[in-house]
Amino acid sequence: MAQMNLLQAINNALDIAMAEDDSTLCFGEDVGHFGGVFRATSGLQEKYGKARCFNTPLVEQGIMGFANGLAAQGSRPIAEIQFADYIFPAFDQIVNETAKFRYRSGNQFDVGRLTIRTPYGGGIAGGLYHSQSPEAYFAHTPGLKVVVPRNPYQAKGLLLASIRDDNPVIFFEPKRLYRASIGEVPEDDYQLPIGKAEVVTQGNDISLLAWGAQMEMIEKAAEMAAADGISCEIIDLRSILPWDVETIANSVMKTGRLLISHEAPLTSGFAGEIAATIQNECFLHLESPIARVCGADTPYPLSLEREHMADHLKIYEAIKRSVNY
Amino acid sequence: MAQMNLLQAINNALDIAMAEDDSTLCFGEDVGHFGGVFRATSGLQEKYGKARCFNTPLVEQGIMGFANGLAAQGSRPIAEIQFADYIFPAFDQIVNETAKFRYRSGNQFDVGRLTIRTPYGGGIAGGLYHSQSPEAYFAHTPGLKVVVPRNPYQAKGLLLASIRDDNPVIFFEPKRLYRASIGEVPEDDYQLPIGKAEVVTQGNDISLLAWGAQMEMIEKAAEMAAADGISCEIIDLRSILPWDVETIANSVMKTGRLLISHEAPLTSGFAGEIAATIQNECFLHLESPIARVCGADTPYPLSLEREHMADHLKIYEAIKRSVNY
Amino acid sequence: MNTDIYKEGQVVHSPTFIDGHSVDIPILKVLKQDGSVYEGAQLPELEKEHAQKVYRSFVFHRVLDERMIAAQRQGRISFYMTALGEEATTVGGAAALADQDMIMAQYREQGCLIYRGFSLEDFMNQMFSNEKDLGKGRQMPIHYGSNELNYMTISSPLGTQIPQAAGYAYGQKLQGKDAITMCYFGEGAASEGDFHAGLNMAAVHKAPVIFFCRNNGYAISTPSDEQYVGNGIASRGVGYGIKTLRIDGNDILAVMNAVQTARKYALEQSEPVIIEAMSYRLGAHSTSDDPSGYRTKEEEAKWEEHDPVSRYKAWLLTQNWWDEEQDKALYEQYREQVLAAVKVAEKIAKPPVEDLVTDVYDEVPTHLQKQLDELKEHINKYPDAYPFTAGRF
Amino acid sequence: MNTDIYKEGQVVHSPTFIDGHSVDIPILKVLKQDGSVYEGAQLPELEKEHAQKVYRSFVFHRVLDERMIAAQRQGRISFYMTALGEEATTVGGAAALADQDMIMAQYREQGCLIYRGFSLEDFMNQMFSNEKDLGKGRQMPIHYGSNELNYMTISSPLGTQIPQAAGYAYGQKLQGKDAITMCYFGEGAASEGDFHAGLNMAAVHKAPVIFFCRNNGYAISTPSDEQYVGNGIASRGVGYGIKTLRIDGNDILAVMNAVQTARKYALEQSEPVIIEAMSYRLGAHSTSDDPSGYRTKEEEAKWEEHDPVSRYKAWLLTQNWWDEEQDKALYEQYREQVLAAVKVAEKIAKPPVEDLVTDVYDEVPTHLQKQLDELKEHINKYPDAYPFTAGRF
Ligand SMILES: Cc1ncc(C[n+]2csc(CCOP(=O)(O)OP(=O)(O)O)c2C)c(N)n1
Ligand SMILES: Cc1ncc(C[n+]2csc(CCOP(=O)(O)OP(=O)(O)O)c2C)c(N)n1
Ligand SMILES: [Mg+2]
Ligand SMILES: [Mg+2]
Repeated sequence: MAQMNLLQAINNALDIAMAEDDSTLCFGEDVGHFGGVFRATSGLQEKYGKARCFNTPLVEQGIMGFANGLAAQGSRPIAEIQFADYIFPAFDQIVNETAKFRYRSGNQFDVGRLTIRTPYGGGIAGGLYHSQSPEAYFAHTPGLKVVVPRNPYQAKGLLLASIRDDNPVIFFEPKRLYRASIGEVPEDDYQLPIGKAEVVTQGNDISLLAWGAQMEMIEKAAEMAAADGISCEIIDLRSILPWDVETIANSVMKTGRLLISHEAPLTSGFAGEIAATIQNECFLHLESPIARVCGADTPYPLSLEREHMADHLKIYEAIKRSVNY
Repeated sequence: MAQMNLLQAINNALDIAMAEDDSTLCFGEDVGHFGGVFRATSGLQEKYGKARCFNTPLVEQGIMGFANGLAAQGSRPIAEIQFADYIFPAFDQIVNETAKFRYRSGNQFDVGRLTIRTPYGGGIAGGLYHSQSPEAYFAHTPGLKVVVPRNPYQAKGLLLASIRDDNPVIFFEPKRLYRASIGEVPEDDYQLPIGKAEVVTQGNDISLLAWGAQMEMIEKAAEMAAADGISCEIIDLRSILPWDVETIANSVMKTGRLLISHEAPLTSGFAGEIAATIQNECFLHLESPIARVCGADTPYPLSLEREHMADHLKIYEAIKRSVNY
Repeated sequence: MNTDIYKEGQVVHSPTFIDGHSVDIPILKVLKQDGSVYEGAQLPELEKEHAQKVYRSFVFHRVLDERMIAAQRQGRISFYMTALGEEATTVGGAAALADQDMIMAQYREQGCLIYRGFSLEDFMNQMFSNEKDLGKGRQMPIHYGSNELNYMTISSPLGTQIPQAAGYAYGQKLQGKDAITMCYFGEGAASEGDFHAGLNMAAVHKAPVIFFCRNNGYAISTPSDEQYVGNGIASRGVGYGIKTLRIDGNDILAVMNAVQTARKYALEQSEPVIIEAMSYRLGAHSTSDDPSGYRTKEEEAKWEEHDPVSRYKAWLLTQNWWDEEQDKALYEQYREQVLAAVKVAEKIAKPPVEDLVTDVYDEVPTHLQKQLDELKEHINKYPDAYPFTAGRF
Repeated sequence: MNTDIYKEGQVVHSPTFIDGHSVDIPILKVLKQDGSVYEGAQLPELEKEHAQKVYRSFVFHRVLDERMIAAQRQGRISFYMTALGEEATTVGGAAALADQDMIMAQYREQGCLIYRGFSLEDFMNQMFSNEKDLGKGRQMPIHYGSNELNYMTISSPLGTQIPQAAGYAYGQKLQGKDAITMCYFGEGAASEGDFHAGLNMAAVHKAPVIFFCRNNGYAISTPSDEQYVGNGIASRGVGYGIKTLRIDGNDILAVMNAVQTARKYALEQSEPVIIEAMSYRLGAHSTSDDPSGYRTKEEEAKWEEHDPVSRYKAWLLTQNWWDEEQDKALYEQYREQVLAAVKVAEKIAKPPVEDLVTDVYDEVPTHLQKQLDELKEHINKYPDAYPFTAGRF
């Protein structure tokens, strides 16, 4: 075990993946010599050479097109999009190509070896274009897997699983936690399961569900609620697509209440899907409406960032409303 | 009044818009001389000249970038994307630019005059790339308006309202109905309200909600249910963003049940948002879980199209399940 | 970087434009329409047997296109696209490549598949989207793909295969394969952002890929002079620093010559090459299109004079590698075969209901299994409404 | 279409590549580093007063960049980007345009705003994202915009302004305005698909826009030789059939000369022009960047010798339009002004809570009004947690 921050855990996972398989490549804008603007790929070019870890020209649709081709060819590309806010020029390559590659060819060709890494999320004074959480855009796209880790241990295990998964995975990295989140991480190889949520803390009165950096917010809110004698079950969804209906439904059957929180704007965010599914699965067990505490339905503002965010206080208030319904 | 099919109604609306305002332009792939692959812009180049109605090079991101620039400049662009399946290369221009233009500039600049028209939807043996219904991708994007008409009368009135609305509007046209849907349409100018749902048929036992071509499906299913003595309230959402929570909530308070149906895949489709909101608004009035009958969570297949679709039979069965819950 | 602007290079002291006329782009021609060869022209490597195989591919192509257009008119298939007048670009391209080279095409490149031996049955099964289709009946007619023949499954969104081809070729290079990637696209698709992305990525990362632009004058109704105003697509190669050739696309010997040269260069230098083949789409864009709405019969007639198939046949005749009798017999034979194959394919069942949910992922996940189970139950209730799948599970 | 391949043009009979070397791109230079003018060089239109205004803009720019870097280090603002070494491209560009021309920039073009008279207060209010910011405090520092000064608000996604500029200019043309659009971008951004889209759209639709590429050798850490392998960005102009100029970007007289010529051409011919200005980003990419991780001090030192500001100053001195005393005084004056302005701006309140929901649409829709109302109620419960907005509604 070693102390690592989230960036180091990711760098370590990439290192293991590149060491074990010659056909594994890391590339993206500034990913090579410099090691990426957040330094997630630091040292990899030195270790594995310029042919396997390199800068690309500044063109996200090209990065993803190139990655799709490499994956179809049998290589194992790990493509970085510098900020999730800049993934949209590659939207067609991801949604129309990556996601549909296997299906349209009748499984003659696939891009299952592809992994896309990208830092997402707000709370860092990044304004409109360094704060977005676009997971819901991809969650509406059959054929993709979408994964979000909450801490260094999760990041390493989930990233290794994503790289080895035989389906294309978008791996969203909570950039607010890159250096802020530090924890024990095994230096050896390990994997955590994709498609499985994790019950982080058991509780009885209400289930709280989030993913990525937002886990901190629900944990803080749960602490406040605990002081009021409210016992929260805390769940990390971890995989947005496919997602673990069973674990969430089981928890809600027990607690009778559900609150979902994400950073992205409320409307048509992924909490909507979860709420819609769970009200169907657990209709007779629900003691109050499923609550969603999410970003405001606006672009992500700079100076009113706090007002925009689904912070622990807003979540805490919603917990109380739910429990007192 | 005249008999028009949906294409003619759209062509007629475009004609009125171009006649009334010299700064109104129609463009897109094959939109000029040929009048578009579906002929929606037929005759407009002849009437208004090549400078105002023209072919563009084959580049959706360019079409939308060009349109954003024109709208910011004060012109009134109506850009066509040949199929909604091909709107994704323009996703960045729409989601990061169009939607955020006014907000990021503090209202110094805006692209409110922009309208995007695009044919969407399945049921025409179009396979993966001529069948998609991508409205939910845009519904998660504050700053956009999203409108879908169900018939020629609605199409003309809503399109004129969209063109004149001082916000960017994506206008999804149900291509399956282009020639199939024929109805009475006033030849004069008129508008229908954006942001308002329409109760098409009153009913007592369950509310059925859809938009666009899917309205036909819920209407057929309602007929079958009527034979069983089930009285359905039929609602056309018309605007996906912003959407009319009040009308839907009022209906559900009355009927106690809600079924939502769309063509797009179930997971993270817009029905999820509606269900999440309505279970919150109407929690104590719901007599059964809100039902969603949507496309399967797969790319849109050709030969198994019928199996994939949310057809009237699947809806009818879901109505019965809901009523017998 | 860039310091060299203070060292060398041509300097001017008043603004001096360069533009589309600043580069001369010669066009490669080998065969004249009468089947004779230009003086001093370099012939591609081409033995008799190979030359005949090429011609048989031409004839098969013509017959297939002719019959499938008819089949579409009769309502037997829903959609078709011919490559009439452009067959030299694809048959010639495939004939100049090695079999292990990956072909990533746009949609009008059935000529490559024909040359590589995609069977008549495979063509038919795809077009009838039956259960024997290699693509499992999921895509519209003409969206062929064959892993065995190194022909990537066609995808409708235009231009997307261009950066993919760069990546595919980069992988081939990295793994030391004796293979390159051939990437076809139209002059219309070359306007997409993915074109720019793919060419620059390939140039910078030195991927052994041939970008083959079929410049056939139209993108549906849009003539090429409303698509670009530069000197065709070839002039863009200069901007990417990519070796570039422009060729007469109706001259199959020029096509083969160019592709052989380009392949050798790409493989040996590990670098991309772009080829622009000037041709003309003689038929409609697809069976959903009617070109009389946007061009004249006269224009079409002019291009009929440059027919690639008769030009090549004339050359074969001068070589004494072919005769008229063989010719007639071959057409007849293919016509019969195609007709027979149509009749077989249209009777083959549609894919089973399970294929709705397979291949979305490598394995069917829980939520899709649940959707499938519910669907089966539903079909059992309404078998008449789902005639292709009812009663089959 | 395309029939002319059988009529004219250069024909070859064996494959003959063209490539990046097939076009010569001369570079325009007017001023030498010592302030003397190249023999026979054409000077831009530039009177004494105008020339001094240009120089004052240079000095203001240097002072602003220097002070704001310091302010960022002190934690007073969160982020900053200098344009050190590249100021001639923006100050010179704006000085050669008309005030009614729209400028659509990338982010490193504060020189244009300075020249056009964006006030010190406006700069500060934006960087401190306070309630007087014209952009309502919504974007990161340096994302300026001014409707009054025809300077489009900066948006971070790279390249998006390029096709927008084509559309903007097309609208200007259609409405008969005596104005063009000036579109700035970096050589890195020129790799985006939107670049290809914008240049081709402008060329085909004949939009009066100047595409001005600041080729400063780097895109963050990526040197230009990992960005492209062609002959810079100018060589792409050939492919689009667009009139193209390459200039010494550290030579403000060359910049003004080129932009004046390009503007005249764009307006009179209704056609786009592309200018590639060769320069060097002397500073870090931004305050979040440390260039020592990817380049040497020696390389930087080489470029310091080509400083555009001292070069222009040397020229002004030879003209007797400026002297060292004036120079010193001006620097001092600006330094004081900037410091004072920082102190004022940082005390101005943040935007009110209502600005969270305004301008998403032209009017605040029901759902956003509801979100605002709930937010206000919440802030009243926890005023300490929302110090900028609590107690202000
Ligand atoms: C991204 C995208 N936009 C639009 C279309 C619709 N479309 C199909 S073919 C075509 C024209 C293509 O022209 P070109 O590339 O010249 O190829 P050709 O048909 O001439 O062989 C268009 C616009 C598409 N398939 N994909
Ligand atoms: C679409 C997009 N991708 C990535 C980024 C992140 N990014 C910001 S600046 C930059 C480099 C730009 O380089 P260049 O265009 O040469 O301009 P310069 O900084 O040299 O002025 C990058 C990669 C972005 N802002 N937008
Ligand atoms: Mg074409
Ligand atoms: Mg740069």
